[in-house]
Amino acid sequence: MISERFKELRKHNLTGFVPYLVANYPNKDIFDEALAALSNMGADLIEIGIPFTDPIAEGKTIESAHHASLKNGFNLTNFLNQIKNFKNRFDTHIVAMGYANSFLNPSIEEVSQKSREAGFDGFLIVDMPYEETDTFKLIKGRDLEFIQLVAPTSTQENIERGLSNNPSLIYYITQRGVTGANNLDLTEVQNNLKDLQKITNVPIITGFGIKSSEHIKAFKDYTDGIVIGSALIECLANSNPIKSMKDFLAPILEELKNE
Amino acid sequence: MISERFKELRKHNLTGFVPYLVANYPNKDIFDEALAALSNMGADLIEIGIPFTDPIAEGKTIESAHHASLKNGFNLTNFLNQIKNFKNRFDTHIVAMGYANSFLNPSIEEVSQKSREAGFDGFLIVDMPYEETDTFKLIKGRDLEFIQLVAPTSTQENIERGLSNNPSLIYYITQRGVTGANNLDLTEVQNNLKDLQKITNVPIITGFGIKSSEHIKAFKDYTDGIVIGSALIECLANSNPIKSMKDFLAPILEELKNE
Amino acid sequence: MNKGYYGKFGGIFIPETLSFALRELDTLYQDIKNDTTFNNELQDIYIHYVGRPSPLYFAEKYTENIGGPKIWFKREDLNHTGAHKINNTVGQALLAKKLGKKRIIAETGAGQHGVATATICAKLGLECVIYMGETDIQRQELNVFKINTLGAKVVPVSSGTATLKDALNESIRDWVTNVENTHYIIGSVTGPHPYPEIVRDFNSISGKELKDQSIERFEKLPDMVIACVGGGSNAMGVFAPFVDDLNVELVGIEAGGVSDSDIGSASINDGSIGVLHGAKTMILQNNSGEILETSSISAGLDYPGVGPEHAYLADIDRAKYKKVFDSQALDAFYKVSRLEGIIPALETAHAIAYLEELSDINKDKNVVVNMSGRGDKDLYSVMSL
Amino acid sequence: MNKGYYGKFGGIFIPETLSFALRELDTLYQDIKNDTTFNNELQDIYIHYVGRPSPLYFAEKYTENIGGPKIWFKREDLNHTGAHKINNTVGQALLAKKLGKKRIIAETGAGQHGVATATICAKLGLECVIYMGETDIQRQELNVFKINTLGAKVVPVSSGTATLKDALNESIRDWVTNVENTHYIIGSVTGPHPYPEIVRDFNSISGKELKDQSIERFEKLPDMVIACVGGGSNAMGVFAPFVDDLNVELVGIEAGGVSDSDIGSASINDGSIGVLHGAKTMILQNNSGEILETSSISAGLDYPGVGPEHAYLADIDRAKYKKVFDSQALDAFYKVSRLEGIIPALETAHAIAYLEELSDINKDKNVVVNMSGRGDKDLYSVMSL
Ligand SMILES: Cc1ncc(COP(=O)(O)O)c(C=O)c1O
Ligand SMILES: Cc1ncc(COP(=O)(O)O)c(C=O)c1O
Repeated sequence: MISERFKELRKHNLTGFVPYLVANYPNKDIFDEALAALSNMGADLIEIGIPFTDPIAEGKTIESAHHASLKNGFNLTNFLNQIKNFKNRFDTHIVAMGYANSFLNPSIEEVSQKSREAGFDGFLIVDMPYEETDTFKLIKGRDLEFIQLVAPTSTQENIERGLSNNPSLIYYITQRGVTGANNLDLTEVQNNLKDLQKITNVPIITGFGIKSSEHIKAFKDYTDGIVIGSALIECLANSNPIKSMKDFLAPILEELKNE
Repeated sequence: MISERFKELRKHNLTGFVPYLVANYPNKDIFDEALAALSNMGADLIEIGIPFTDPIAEGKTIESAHHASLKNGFNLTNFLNQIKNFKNRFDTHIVAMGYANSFLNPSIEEVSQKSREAGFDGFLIVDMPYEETDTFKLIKGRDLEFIQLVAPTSTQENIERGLSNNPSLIYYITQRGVTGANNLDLTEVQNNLKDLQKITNVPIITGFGIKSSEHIKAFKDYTDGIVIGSALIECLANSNPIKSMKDFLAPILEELKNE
Repeated sequence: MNKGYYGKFGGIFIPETLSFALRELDTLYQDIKNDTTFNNELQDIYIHYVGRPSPLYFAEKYTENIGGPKIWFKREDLNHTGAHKINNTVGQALLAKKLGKKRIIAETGAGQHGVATATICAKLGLECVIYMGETDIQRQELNVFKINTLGAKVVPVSSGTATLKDALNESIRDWVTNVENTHYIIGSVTGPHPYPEIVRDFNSISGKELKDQSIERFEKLPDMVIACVGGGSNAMGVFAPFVDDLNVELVGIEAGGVSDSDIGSASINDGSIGVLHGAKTMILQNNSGEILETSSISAGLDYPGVGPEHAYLADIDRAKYKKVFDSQALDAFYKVSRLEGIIPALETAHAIAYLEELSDINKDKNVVVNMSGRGDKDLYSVMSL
Repeated sequence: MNKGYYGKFGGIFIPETLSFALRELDTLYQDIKNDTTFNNELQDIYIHYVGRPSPLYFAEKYTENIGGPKIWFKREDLNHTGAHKINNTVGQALLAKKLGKKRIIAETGAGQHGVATATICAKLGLECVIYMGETDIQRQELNVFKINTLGAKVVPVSSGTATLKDALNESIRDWVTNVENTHYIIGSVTGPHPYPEIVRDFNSISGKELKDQSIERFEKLPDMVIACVGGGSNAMGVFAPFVDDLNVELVGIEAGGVSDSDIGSASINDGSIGVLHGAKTMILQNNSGEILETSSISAGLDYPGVGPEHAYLADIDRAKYKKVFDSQALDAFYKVSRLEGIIPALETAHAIAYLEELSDINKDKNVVVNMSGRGDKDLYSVMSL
């Protein structure tokens, strides 16, 4: 279980590595290769973006990746088979990250059921508010975990109501803005993470705009995992995507492991 | 005097010939030549259009002639000198026909005075209504006669009020419409002319759209003079204007004289 | 004084063929103007079709910006079809029906009067023909399309300068020809009597409303009323009910064109007395009485004459007439858009521009600008400046 | 039932960053909506700036032509800026001021909501940024110029289909980034709670007026109220005050696009339940939940979703929703122009087109069409058809 994995990391004072990919971006083969490579690099959890026509929380990079994947004919049923194959080879934790509308067709029950069968461990639905408790219950009823988002603008009340749904993990959003934004205020993030840990014991991963070992250094003591999203997707757009990704990640991983 | 001339014609059961020219159209020389030619052809009265930018009662032909003359630099003061020369050679009666604004600059008194000095016998101001009695008095005070318009739409009351200004001549407009229009209803014109003669002894000339010996034949017994305007102006636009005019007028004059 | 005169201005300077029609119109109008049925019909259209009364709006930010008197806008821009022009066409079209005339003609320059005429003709089921200069047709293609969409016919006029003045000439020619079944809806307080009176009266609905609204909003009459003057119909409309209130200053704004060294369209400021389109009035003419080619950034003010009653009000010093140049009008166009969220017609922008002169006036004075029309029609021409 | 739901539709499906802003807005709105000072301020703007109340007009010739019930138009086309959109932007801009937010963002498709937003921001002195798809910018250059003239900034959106939907996405992205100093004025009864409620309430001024005017003009409530439905704000505005009057038939008209064999924009007629732009509602999507590219002759109806309250009213059968195709709307556009002298917006023309179905209704019934906007904005596109 995802939650166990991160509790484990916390126990050992380690910071998890949480890369983000967009399903079948830049294409099926490279995606599969990237997924395998990240597993081999020791990813603690991989977030897989389910492409959507209108991904309102994404910056340009990830939005384009969504659209590119849709244009290549992305189809969830086929994709779940791909995931099955991956899971046959790896036991890396994976979550489907996306937008409500992708999870409601034909119904949240059916999508949860099939995703679980394919090997997904959980969901992160960007625009699913804590009020939708029934939805979270249904997800958990299919043996999936879910991740709760917390933003710098979240009120304590909100956070607590979100926690009452029993998420397995908190995803702390480092900044106001979309994915890949460039407004990191390192101290503010540190302080907010400290405050968050006062409220809850649920493990916290941290993301949005993290792309350098400096960032890792600044945050790793305050969080249980670091999400690398846009920066990684940018690597995959290069001519030698896998190598580019590995090169980019090398110093980051080093910093992560560097106690 | 114009009125005497037409009373004379009426006494002898004759119908006067009243050609219309636009001052200095198509140019100064041809105009002068046409004026002389018409005098030599026995015109009883020549109407000379004073070109105006906005001649609202004129059809396309005469309007264009007005504009052409203005474009050639028509100027009233110079033109009056031309008229003086003409009147030194001919004693044909001439009236200035035009629009109020051309007669009011700098004042009706001054324009009347100078026109009289140059040899004009009278005015026909198309848009000067009978109410402007003072204006008519001023004109007459400078020893000029004036012509009163009567239209098919004129009421008896209007006509009578117009006559109370003591015009020297009535110009009966044959049709609703602008000069050169093509809607002649011969019988209506005849009837209206008959009715008009019941109201007044003032001589009547008839114009608007008259261009053939048929027209002359139809009207000559009902009127003291026939105005030929647009049709004549069209001749002057031809390459051999004076000859064209003469050719056009030949059968008309013949019909006029043919008792 | 002769009928239809305002001091030495006015009159009925038209070809005799039209005489009976003008007298017929005058008689009917004098009869009907106090007729309850007619006025009820007219009111019904004003209220439910045109959208009257038009509001009196306090321009808070403009007032602050000028730092002088309180500035108010009388919102004729909110009328159906976007300007004061409809006040007149509605009234005249009803008159035409009473006259038994089923065909309407009108001239138009910028197209506003043409649209307003075509609009009421559509509503009342009258045939409608609009004369428009070819030059104007080209630069106002949107309004031409509107007129056509409303089911009316646009007849291009190519003579003279192929603009408003010539469209007017051509309308008169049509009227002379079809006078018995046709009513000519003149678009401003110009032309022969009784037009200046009729057009003023129908437009004065805005002035009457303003009088009531002033009392209601600031408990006295305005200290100053400002309006742009082309032919002068919107101005006469707001001025008329205040002419006898001598402590209300009346200011008409004429279009000065590019600069003082060019010919604009300021007939009272720069013109002299003459006769144009049926009336004796102030006109722009040369020494020989030829009408000048005028210019203005705003098509609706670009006319070489002005209503005779304005010439009279200027002559007796009851109203003053000022000139505003193209660039000042354009500045005001942007300024009022940005400060108040109201994009004015370029004509109206001339009146607004005059506010810049008023910063010395006491803060408790109330100045009303007649917002004669909205700027939608002008956007393309401003865009392409 | 959860907050912000209408039956199974509605909700607050937004990224957590925006959560506090929506709750803050909701709290403020619930507090302020019955506040006298706020409502007086709003009324003042409605009356003196927007030009409310808008008239209820009896369409005599259209009534004759259809030969069925009496047909009335609620004249939102006479509002300042030419459509119902201003009813909402005015209210929300005042809310933003109360929230202490000095920056406003909005999305726009045809540009109407952008113009209405830029307008009130100019008046109230708020910074204003309008997101607009690049495709729309090209086909609506006049409205882009208007927005700029009003002092607001237009930001082109090139992603996705570069139209309204994408402008909405981009607005949300801006809001996520600047949420603390920025209020997002959504332009229809769409989006997350409390927007559908707020936008409905501000638009319902027209329905409330209509209720009073009906009693005044024909002494009972209308038998049927018809409105076009894009997001559905003008329709919710006139429907809302009648929802409990079960004998008033409510008919929403969706845009069917070219024909039944193409994708139009009729989300209730042709769509299925899903989540778009913050709400669970009827949307046009394929089997995988991807949002479809819609089409309609009228830019303002060309949107793949619909306000959740409409989805609900359809679901419980309180209102019915019909489809009108492009060509029918175009016929109605010309017909109402020619019969009544009112050139409608193409959106509105959809609602009018539905009148053709009503000739069998009894002559003493009263049918009201919400004339949501005027056609000026559409002339160029109709001209180039
Ligand atoms: C908005 C507006 N204001 C003013 C005018 C000028 O006309 P008038 O001087 O008759 O009011 C026009 C004419 O088209 C106009 O459209
Ligand atoms: C005139 C008009 N009517 C209707 C609409 C559709 O919007 P809604 O469905 O929110 O009323 C628009 C949108 O631009 C519009 O401009």
